[in-house]
Amino acid sequence: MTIENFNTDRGLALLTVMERIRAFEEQACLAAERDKLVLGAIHPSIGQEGVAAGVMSNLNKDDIILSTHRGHGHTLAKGASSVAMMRELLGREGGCCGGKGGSMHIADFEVGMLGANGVVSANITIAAGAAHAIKLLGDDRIVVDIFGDGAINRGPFLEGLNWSTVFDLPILFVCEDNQYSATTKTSSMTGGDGPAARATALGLRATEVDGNDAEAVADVAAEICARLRAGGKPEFLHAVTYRQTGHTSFDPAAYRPEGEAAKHRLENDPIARQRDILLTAGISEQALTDIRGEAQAEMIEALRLAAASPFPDDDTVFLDVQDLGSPAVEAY
Amino acid sequence: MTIENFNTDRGLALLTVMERIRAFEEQACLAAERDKLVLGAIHPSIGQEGVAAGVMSNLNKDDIILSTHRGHGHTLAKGASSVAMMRELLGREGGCCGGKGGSMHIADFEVGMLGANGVVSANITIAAGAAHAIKLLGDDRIVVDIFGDGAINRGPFLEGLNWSTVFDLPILFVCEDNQYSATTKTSSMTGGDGPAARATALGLRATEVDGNDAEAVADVAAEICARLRAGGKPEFLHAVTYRQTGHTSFDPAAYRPEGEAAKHRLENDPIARQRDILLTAGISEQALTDIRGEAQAEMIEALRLAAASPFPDDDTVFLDVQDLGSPAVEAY
Amino acid sequence: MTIMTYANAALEAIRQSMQSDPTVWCVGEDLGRGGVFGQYKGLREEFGEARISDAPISEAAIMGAAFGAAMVGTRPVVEMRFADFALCATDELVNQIAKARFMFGGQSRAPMVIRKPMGLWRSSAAQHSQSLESWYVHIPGLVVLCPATPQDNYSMLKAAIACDDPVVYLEHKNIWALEGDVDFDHQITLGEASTRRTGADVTIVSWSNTANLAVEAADTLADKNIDAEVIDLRSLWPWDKSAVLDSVRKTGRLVVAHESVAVGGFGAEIVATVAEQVASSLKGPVRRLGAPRSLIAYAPNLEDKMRVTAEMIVTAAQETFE
Amino acid sequence: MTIMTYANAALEAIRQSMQSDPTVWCVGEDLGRGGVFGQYKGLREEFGEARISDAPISEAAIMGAAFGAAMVGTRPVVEMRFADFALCATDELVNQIAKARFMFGGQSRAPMVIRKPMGLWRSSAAQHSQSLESWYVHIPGLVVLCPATPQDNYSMLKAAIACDDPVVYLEHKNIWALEGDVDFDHQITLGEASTRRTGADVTIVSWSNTANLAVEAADTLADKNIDAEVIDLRSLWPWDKSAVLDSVRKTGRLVVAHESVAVGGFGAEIVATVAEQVASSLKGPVRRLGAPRSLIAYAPNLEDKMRVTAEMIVTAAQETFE
Ligand SMILES: Cc1ncc(C[n+]2csc(CCOP(=O)(O)OP(=O)(O)O)c2C)c(N)n1
Ligand SMILES: Cc1ncc(C[n+]2csc(CCOP(=O)(O)OP(=O)(O)O)c2C)c(N)n1
Ligand SMILES: [Mg+2]
Ligand SMILES: [Mg+2]
Repeated sequence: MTIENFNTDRGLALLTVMERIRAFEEQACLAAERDKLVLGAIHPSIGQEGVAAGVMSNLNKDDIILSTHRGHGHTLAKGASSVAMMRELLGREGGCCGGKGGSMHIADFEVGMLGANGVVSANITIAAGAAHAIKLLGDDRIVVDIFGDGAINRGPFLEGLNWSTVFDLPILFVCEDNQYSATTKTSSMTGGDGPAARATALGLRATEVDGNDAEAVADVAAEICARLRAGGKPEFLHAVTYRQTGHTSFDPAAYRPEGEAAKHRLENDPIARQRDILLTAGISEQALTDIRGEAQAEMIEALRLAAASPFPDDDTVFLDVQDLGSPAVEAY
Repeated sequence: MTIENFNTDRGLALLTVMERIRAFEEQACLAAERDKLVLGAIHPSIGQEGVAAGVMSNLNKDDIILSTHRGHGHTLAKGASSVAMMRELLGREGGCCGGKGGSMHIADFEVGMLGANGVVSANITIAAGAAHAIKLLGDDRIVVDIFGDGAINRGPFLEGLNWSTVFDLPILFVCEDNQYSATTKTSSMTGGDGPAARATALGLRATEVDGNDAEAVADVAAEICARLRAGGKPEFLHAVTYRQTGHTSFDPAAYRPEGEAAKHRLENDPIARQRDILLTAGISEQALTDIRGEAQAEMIEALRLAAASPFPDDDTVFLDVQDLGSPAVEAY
Repeated sequence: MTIMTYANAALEAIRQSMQSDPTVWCVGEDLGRGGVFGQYKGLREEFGEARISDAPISEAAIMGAAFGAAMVGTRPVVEMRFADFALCATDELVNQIAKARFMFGGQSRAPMVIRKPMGLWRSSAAQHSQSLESWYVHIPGLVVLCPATPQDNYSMLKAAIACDDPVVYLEHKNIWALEGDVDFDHQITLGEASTRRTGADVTIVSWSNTANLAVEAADTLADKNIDAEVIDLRSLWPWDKSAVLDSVRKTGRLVVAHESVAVGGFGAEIVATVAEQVASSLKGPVRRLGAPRSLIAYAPNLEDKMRVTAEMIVTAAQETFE
Repeated sequence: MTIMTYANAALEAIRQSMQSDPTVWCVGEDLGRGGVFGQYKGLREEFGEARISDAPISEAAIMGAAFGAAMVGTRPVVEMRFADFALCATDELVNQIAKARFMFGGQSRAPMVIRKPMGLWRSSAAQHSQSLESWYVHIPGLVVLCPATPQDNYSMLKAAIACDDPVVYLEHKNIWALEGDVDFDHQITLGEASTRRTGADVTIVSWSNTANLAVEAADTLADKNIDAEVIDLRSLWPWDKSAVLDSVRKTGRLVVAHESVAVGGFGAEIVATVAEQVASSLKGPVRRLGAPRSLIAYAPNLEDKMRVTAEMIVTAAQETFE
């Protein structure tokens, strides 16, 4: 492989982000399975890191993203603190949502991450609205909403994409297609030619990309974001990837054809592929090992810190419900 | 105009149905505006009769249709009694829904008409389910669901069409595109290339037709129904027409460009166009006048009978709520 | 002080709010032509397309997009046209809007008003007539308002738009044309009930259009030498518990009346609260009026069977003396 | 009589119903692999793809299509996965399914069961933990069931599938593994409460998993010489008013306890009904327990603050003697 005009800095940055995501989720899975410290469900994005890294590398801190139940990677890549995120997964004080949201509702408004969502597809219209506000306010930020392949079968997909074209909003919809919806092969429940065809029919320019090629994702997202920043119309990106784990950290995913996951792990892992690219580009094995080592050290420390954090103060259960009326009515 | 292989019987039948629909709705509007006998809103389909006539001419009595708030035409064309329908519009005993539904919930299960619907787009998934049952039961009926151009912007459009392809159901979706959604020009709120493009993206074979050419609608619907009866996949028909009246019988529709409605009335009325075809095919003016006269006489009589009917028995307010529990709890 | 209709009072509240705060905007189907009940007439001319925005027929997107826009610095007024259609956006309202602030640990607000015209309105039948206020009161995170007069529709809508909580704003469709004095300077504190009539003998608690019927009933009761106090809750969440409890402590008798279905209606909450907290003050049986647990039919006589009327309130009040 | 889990009791009810009636079928996401809680395990092998049907992630279509199929001669069992997601299909349930029979003048029925696993379940947070049974009780046309034991989950689900009304069937997610005796011959009449314990001193009314806590509480109360009667309503619509009123007439004391938010919860309906109809039998204050009007958090300690516990029921029962 020869690589012309290769941007080494970006290449290393992409790898770093992916390694950090992988390490974060490996620690999160350990915290769940080994330590029983994560009590709610977690949905790892192991094997899908290329999409998060590639897309987010083109966003500024004040650009906005929204994500799904499988959103650790997007959130980290957008710049959230791994410690605050890990605390959130453990339901602790100092978690980015004060321990109230957990993995499925992770959010960090400081870095423009307006929330994962436990309801499939729900963020699509909300993201369109965020872009709508940007346009109303005459702002120059852009919005990226990421959702899964299963989300394209719910109504909000149509309503939100239609909304974005009708109001001509600065938004990129990314379908992170890991080929499964929980235990179901998504294609078996999806009519027609899939995500991009639907988006095109709704008036969006749609692009397809190999989601496990972080460089390709970064390239195509760069072009799209540039168009959006130049006042372009809403766009759609279909990034094909693969979920190497079960649906949740506890799901053995026995419903997959034998060997399928193993093949992807061996031949189509976005981190391994990026490492190969970097090696070809002349980066030393040692440099790559260091990146991984640092990522792992960061996340081991994040878990240690999170586990040492107290649970939130009991009284916070009545905080941030709403301004009017007391939530603590004499219910019990 | 020369007409080869023209099917005179069908041509006359199409005209007859359209004249009956027109006459029914003219009487209904009089009952509403002149007589104040229709208390709820009615949504006339005047100018759109070609779609109802053309599509329904291909259905058997036990085939199933579902419709919208603008459903008088479809219901009549499917074979419902004009008297029972008029009684329903007046909220009388003997109305097809016992006076409980009114215009927006007109239904006649005897002729396979499973209901108009007051919620835009809602019947799309319900119709898919009716077709689903047919398939489960191993029946050979088909289902037709008709909805407006505004309905394609709601989620159930995507969910219901996707459902029909995933389960490969015997259903035809008809978008009766009268170009308006209430006071809004639908195209201004619709992204992309419109109904057929969306249906195609969802995996349905889609056909476009001039909805004011009843012959053309009948032809294309005949082909589609034949394919469905032969076990074919779900299909979509986009029939373009024009709403000659306001949204409701009380709406002056002043928001339309000047002259637009008049032009359609003069040049694009489906009844006038069908009459021209029949004249060209050698039918006498008198024969056409007779058809109209009979239709008008039928509907004047229907209104007379309806107006003479009593209101439903008060006790029916507690009938047909549900089997379990009393609806007449000591509420008042 | 001017005389205005209930509809125009709301329109004026919106106009003033939009004038003073450029982040306020309205979105819903057909708004550009004034909205289905004319509640937005003239506003597009004044504020333009972007701030009086049409919408595709897509309630989920209207609700969801408005929420997204509320999180990003604007204050949307969402028009749902008929309260019934808001059911097409229930996930957005209940799982998203009501929960976001808490779920995200206080990082976000959803300062938005969701207008949902509700209630019985001449032969509109089962899908265009519902009153589901009790649903929303049951959902933590939401404010629930039910104005009954032009003044309240003006003052409450202004306060709702200024409020940082998501507000479910339930206007009654049957009183758009109701006229009354409106004082633009009159401010109200959301959550305070309005005592529409003071009285010593029996407390009648109500809201929305039924509160107007309760005032009528109180006049009739006065002729029968029963001095009724009429409390128009106006705000169901928060609700003015002390106004109700104080009044019952004073009168010793309670009637609660609402248009919505009695079973599981918000009237139950009021009666239950009274039973829990001031049972010993009661001098007679409490009475609760609401619709039977049946559906709203199209035929006018059947529709009427679902109504709570002023006469029924009179009778119920008399029954508290039995 | 066999010992079965709550989940398997339901599975068996479905299996038997499908065996005896070929028009019964189940539809929902991931059903082919047994469903998200394993409640459909093995059924696809026995009944095939068409009758244990997967579905796209599209709750509105699942609900709407099942309704269409119910009108055309089949009896669908709809799986909503988490009760929370059913909010994505609210129009379908409330505006369509509940109303069709009436609106169409009796021409149609919607014989379908909508399974909505509800309630608190280990750190599932605000969008996967709700209990909204009071909403559905408020909607004419719907039957609302909340089984609390394996036997009831078997008998009630069988009866629900056989019932011609649309049934909202709310299983509690936290007791899938709860074991108990199940007698396949035991039939129940929907609408009849189950008196889980008879007692003379105080009536405790509850349902769903909270009824199990109420039984625990009654045991503790017995140690304190308070003889509690525990009424597990099981069916919220219709609800067994006479069982509750008779019991209160006997004991003169009432506690109502449920997991859902207290404000606007169905407990209010029960307390209100008692206050209206048997107030004079009451010998002490009534107590109503439900969640505060806050949201369900992820952190376990905050989640616990939203719980109604057996201890709280004990205390409330003691307070009725004050
Ligand atoms: C509306 C709704 N329906 C069902 C679920 C349950 N659920 C959670 S994740 C999931 C699969 C989603 O698949 P996809 O969109 O492809 O995302 P992925 O999990 O693959 O990232 C389902 C069905 C949900 N959370 N929300
Ligand atoms: C979900 C929903 N939203 C809004 C409405 C109000 N409404 C009734 S008819 C209509 C316009 C529908 O347009 P279209 O689908 O084109 O049908 P048409 O009236 O033109 O036949 C609207 C917005 C409704 N009934 N249901
Ligand atoms: Mg997926
Ligand atoms: Mg139209």
